[in-house]
Amino acid sequence: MNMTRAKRVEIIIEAPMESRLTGALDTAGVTGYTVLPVLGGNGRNGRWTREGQVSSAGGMVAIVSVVRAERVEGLLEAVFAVVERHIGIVNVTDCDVLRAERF
Amino acid sequence: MNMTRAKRVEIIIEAPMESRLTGALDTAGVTGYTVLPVLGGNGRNGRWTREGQVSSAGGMVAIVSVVRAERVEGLLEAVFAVVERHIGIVNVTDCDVLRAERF
Amino acid sequence: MNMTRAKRVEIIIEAPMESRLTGALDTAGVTGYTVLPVLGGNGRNGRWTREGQVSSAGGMVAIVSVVRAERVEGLLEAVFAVVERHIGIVNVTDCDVLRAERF
Amino acid sequence: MSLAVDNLLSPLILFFALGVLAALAKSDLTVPEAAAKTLSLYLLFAIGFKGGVSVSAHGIDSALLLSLLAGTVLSFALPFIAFGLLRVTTQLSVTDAAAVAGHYGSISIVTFVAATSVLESAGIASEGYLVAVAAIMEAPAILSALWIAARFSTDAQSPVDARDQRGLLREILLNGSIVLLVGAFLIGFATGNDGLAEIESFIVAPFKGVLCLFLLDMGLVAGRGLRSSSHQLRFGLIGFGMLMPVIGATAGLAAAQLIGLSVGGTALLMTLSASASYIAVPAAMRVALPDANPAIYLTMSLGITFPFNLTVGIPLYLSVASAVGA
Amino acid sequence: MSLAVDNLLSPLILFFALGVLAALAKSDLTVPEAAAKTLSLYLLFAIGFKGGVSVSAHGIDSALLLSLLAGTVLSFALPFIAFGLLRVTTQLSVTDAAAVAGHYGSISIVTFVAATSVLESAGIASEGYLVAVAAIMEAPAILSALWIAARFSTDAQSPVDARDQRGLLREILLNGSIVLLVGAFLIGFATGNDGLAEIESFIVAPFKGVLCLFLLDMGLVAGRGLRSSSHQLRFGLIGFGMLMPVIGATAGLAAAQLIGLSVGGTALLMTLSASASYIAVPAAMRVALPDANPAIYLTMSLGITFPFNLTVGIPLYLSVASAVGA
Amino acid sequence: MSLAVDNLLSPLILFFALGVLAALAKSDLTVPEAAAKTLSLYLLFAIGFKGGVSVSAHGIDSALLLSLLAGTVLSFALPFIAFGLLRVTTQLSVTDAAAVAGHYGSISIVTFVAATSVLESAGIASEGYLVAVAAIMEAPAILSALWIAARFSTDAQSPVDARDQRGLLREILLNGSIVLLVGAFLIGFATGNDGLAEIESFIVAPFKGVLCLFLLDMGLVAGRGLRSSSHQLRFGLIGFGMLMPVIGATAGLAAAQLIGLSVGGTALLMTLSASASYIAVPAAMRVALPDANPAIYLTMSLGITFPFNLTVGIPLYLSVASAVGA
Ligand SMILES: Nc1ncnc2c1ncn2[C@@H]1O[C@H](COP(=O)(O)O)[C@@H](O)[C@H]1O
Ligand SMILES: Nc1ncnc2c1ncn2[C@@H]1O[C@H](COP(=O)(O)O)[C@@H](O)[C@H]1O
Ligand SMILES: Nc1ncnc2c1ncn2[C@@H]1O[C@H](COP(=O)(O)O)[C@@H](O)[C@H]1O
Ligand code: NA
Ligand code: NA
Ligand code: NA
Repeated sequence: MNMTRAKRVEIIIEAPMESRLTGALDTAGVTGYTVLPVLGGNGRNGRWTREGQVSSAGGMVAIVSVVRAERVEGLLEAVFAVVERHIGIVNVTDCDVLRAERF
Repeated sequence: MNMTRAKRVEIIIEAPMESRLTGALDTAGVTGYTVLPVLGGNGRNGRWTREGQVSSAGGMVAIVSVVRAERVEGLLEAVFAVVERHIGIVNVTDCDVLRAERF
Repeated sequence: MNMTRAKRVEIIIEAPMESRLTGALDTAGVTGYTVLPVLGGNGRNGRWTREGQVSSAGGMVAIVSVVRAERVEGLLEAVFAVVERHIGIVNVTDCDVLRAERF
Repeated sequence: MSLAVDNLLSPLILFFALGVLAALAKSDLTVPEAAAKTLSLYLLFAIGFKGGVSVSAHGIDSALLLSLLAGTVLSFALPFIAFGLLRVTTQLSVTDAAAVAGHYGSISIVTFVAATSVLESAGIASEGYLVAVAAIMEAPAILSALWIAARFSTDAQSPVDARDQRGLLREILLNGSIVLLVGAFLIGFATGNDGLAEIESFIVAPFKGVLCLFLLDMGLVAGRGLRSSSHQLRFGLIGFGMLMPVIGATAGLAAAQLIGLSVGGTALLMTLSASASYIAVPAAMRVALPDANPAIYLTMSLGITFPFNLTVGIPLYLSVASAVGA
Repeated sequence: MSLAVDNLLSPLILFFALGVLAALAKSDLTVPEAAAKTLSLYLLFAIGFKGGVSVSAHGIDSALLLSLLAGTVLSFALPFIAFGLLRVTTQLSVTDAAAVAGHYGSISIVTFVAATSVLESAGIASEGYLVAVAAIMEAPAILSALWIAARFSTDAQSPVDARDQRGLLREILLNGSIVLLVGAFLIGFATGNDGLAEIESFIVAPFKGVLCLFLLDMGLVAGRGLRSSSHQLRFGLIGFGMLMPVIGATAGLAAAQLIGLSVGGTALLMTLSASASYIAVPAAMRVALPDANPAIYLTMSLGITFPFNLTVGIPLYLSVASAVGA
Repeated sequence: MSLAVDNLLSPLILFFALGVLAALAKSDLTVPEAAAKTLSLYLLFAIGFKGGVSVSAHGIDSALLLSLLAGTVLSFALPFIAFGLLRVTTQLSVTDAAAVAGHYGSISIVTFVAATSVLESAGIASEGYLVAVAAIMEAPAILSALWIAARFSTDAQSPVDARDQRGLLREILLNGSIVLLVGAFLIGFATGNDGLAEIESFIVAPFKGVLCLFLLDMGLVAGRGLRSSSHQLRFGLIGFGMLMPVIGATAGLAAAQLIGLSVGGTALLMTLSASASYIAVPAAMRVALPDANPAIYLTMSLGITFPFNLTVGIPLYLSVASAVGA
């Protein structure tokens, strides 16, 4: 298979910030991203779970975006401006992608 | 811990194609995979969300499969035959796994 | 962006063991982790899905934890003690993280 | 006229409108996916069961088989009309037009449910087996769409991948909504009024309220679709989305007259023919015609034709059925 | 006999059968996980509350404590019988047999609920506190299963990891279904008929309809299990899955006679003893006996014994209870 | 007094208590997130609609506008009182205190719903438009909280990031609960008793039962919050969580007297003023005041003030309203 090097960026951020983060990604010209639900977790702010919750406060979502390496810096700057003062964690992994023409 | 090199393949594909993709993985002899729900996303076809949706059309799922490096080519060929004309994105990452005897 | 090398550990484990696994992570001093829902999968024990299930038996969850490299060994030992005799799969990936001061 | 106004002021329509407005205004009001699916299961369960009970009470009408046959023919035939019309009035590609056409041959069960609610409020009876006709009309249109795409597509690539087609027919016929609708219908038929007595307070009394909540959700989804895909909606498409239901209803009217359905039954068969699928057909199209643009067919079906039928269509079809039946 | 036929033609059974058939036919009909869990919460809430109200109305019967005791003993004892039988009739390993045996000592609340529905339709009264007996029978069997596995396993590794066992007892006793069932029972008892009057239209009238929907889901899950695990089901296992409930019911009958339960109460205690857990015990077994194969015990419990009880068992137990009671 | 005892023994309170106890005991009893959200949608739908119908039946009272105005003023003003009190009685930072204060100006719709249930059981009428007052009180407090944080924070960083504030106002005003509550109110108003007749068996009869289930969930969430954040709860905070509702209720009482509300209406306006938000405000605070600690405001609102109002507050406010009104 013909693969291309790229970066996989995974952002776990509090749910009330989701629309602001995706807005920032859109503005930064990120080609695509996917939002996954999160059930719960643990961090410096303690243990939490979505079970039975009605408010989006106290929930998180995971956002995965696969981008060309040269675009990762721009993406991270956009992301950082949003997550800076908020609860969240960002990690970047090297990956290979199929169908690079899609990016 | 005794770790083994392997590949982590992550496929994000439209929900109506899920059974065909997993069928292709089974046929290709892939030892295991896990299907995760996806809430929404953005790509060339625009923004979408699962909220309130009844039809599986317009939804996506994420499929993660960890395989030995030598099996990744076969897996990708099987995957490609399914995703080729469909909405979806495939990325492959190097990883280390515990309990390699399980693969 | 100022990034730091770290490890991304992803554990897919049967749902009834979730609280024991997270308990072990807490005991091992892991700084944070996130639990994601899993819809279904396939492995040596056959195909399964969460659809319509009431019992947690037969379901899985995915747990992602990003840790500094020097802590990965301790984390894996804690994890291994729990998953050892249970259904589950563990993979570790190199990654870069934003805001390393948070770990 | 007063029927139309009454209809516009019914909670059903107003909750749908609330959903559309909330989505257009970018409110974060949402119904969880699991809830929407469950509401939909409830509606299928209830409408199927009640249809079966009604057939068991009134006996198997000689018109039942004819109606099933008519439904099948309509579902097969309407996509051809729709495709022709689309090629004339819009610039959709063959594949896109075939996919859209498939939706209009098939049916929207919630439009059907809304029409039965209107009939009930007006105290007009109808044939219970039209639920079975609804079920039988879901699938044939998909085959027509695929045939049209294969026949008219000039694309070198076959529109339907052999691997994907494998199992598609089974999937279509056994899709969840058909199975539940037909299953509940048969159970209602088998258990009759005794069965109904046991579960009546679950499926009859709260029915309309549940339908309101479901229509709120449909409004939200339709509004979101309209917001994100409005740039796809050329004038021709919008026109088609309101003209095609009327054409479908006319075909349904003709069939109903041939069979000799009651006024209520005529209105329902017109509604079925006029409605466009938004669950089963879109999923089938993603599998079978992946190159067709989902934003177009989903927005047409849910954003144009569904609200058109809900607000203007159903009272119109009922008036016409009454006029013709009188 | 006519009771059995009536039962087979009740919407409850038919919706379960619809689910099984849909799953076997690979239909994509599914109930969302969140909906299935919520339906289950509703049933526990309603059945617990109604049981409590009934006890508060009839007063605390002298037989209440005896019944709780009997339930505890049955739950502890039945796994030993089941284990012995399994070792004779099947080739399951000690661990697998112990795990399966644990399921048969515990109970299935939806089987109990279905039996109360049948009683109600037949106009037969029963002791309200049997809900509490159901709750108390959930857990002891798990301890028996663990003891059996530890005692008979020749495996060098202890079947139950010390780390895993820590907290297991607490988890078993405080598992969600027990807590809700007992909690609702106590609230029903405390608030009595006044409390019931406030929430009656939520928990009484729609109850059977909700149960139908839940049984549809159980049928889907059972059918999927049968489809994917049918190769595990040797003849001996299938036989066990239908023989063991009858043995359990006989033990329940004996206990009911000793205590002097009513005909309805006897039928319910027989049903409890005959039923096999499919929620709490499987989860506990995954933690405590991870080497036991879940496909076996889940399929036995949900795919064989549950439908057996639903279709043949409950009417049989009721007939026997009536015969003995008359 | 007997009112208070009656209240404590109502299924509503007892199911809430069951949830708290289950969570404190670390039971794995949980309500799926989708179910909790759907129950909440149902309550908003029902309470909004019934309020609208009641206004349409009784006509638009001259006091309606005054009440809306009073609600707005209360929501704007109460955070200032709360902030002052918090700075005196606790050691919260300016940001934390501002965030908590915002919750107490806004309202908890389920507290309001519980109060209407108590009124109904007691056969006391109230002004239907208080539902609209509830909706209008949701948002202004948020603005007060942001203004307080900006004004008093000595932090160099502005407490509200410009980028985050963009759109915040729109989000607050169009948040799902306000839109559904107001929308359902308007639809109830527009369709009146005819509309109610159509969906009555969905939104009236089962209402209290659904509320019990929702309160069970609220108890679970509150209990989990208390368990994990109990170390945050200094004595001063707990005191504030029970004093502030009484202060709010007093302000509500004064307003109600000025407007001339009925006894029931007075009790409801007191309850609204006494209650603290747990859905809309926390989410807004995460966006606008990210440095404020969510564990504090969520635990205060859901773990202290909500149960206080449910158990002690509502009967107290109703007694006072009756005494003053008599
Ligand atoms: N190192 C980590 N790895 C994975 N998820 C994390 C990590 N740290 C924090 N999180 C997630 O972010 C949430 C908030 O983190 P914190 O702000 O540290 O409480 C946690 O509850 C987790 O869901
Ligand atoms: N670069 C990407 N990274 C992550 N997810 C993506 C990416 N591109 C597309 N997707 C996902 O695939 C869906 C369809 O993509 P598209 O076909 O480009 O509209 C999007 O809505 C996302 O959920
Ligand atoms: N190689 C793999 N990659 C991803 N997920 C896996 C893999 N192997 C097993 N799993 C997951 O773990 C579950 C149990 O695996 P097994 O014990 O092999 O049946 C599967 O159903 C999958 O959800
Ligand atoms: Na049609
Ligand atoms: Na048993
Ligand atoms: Na307030």
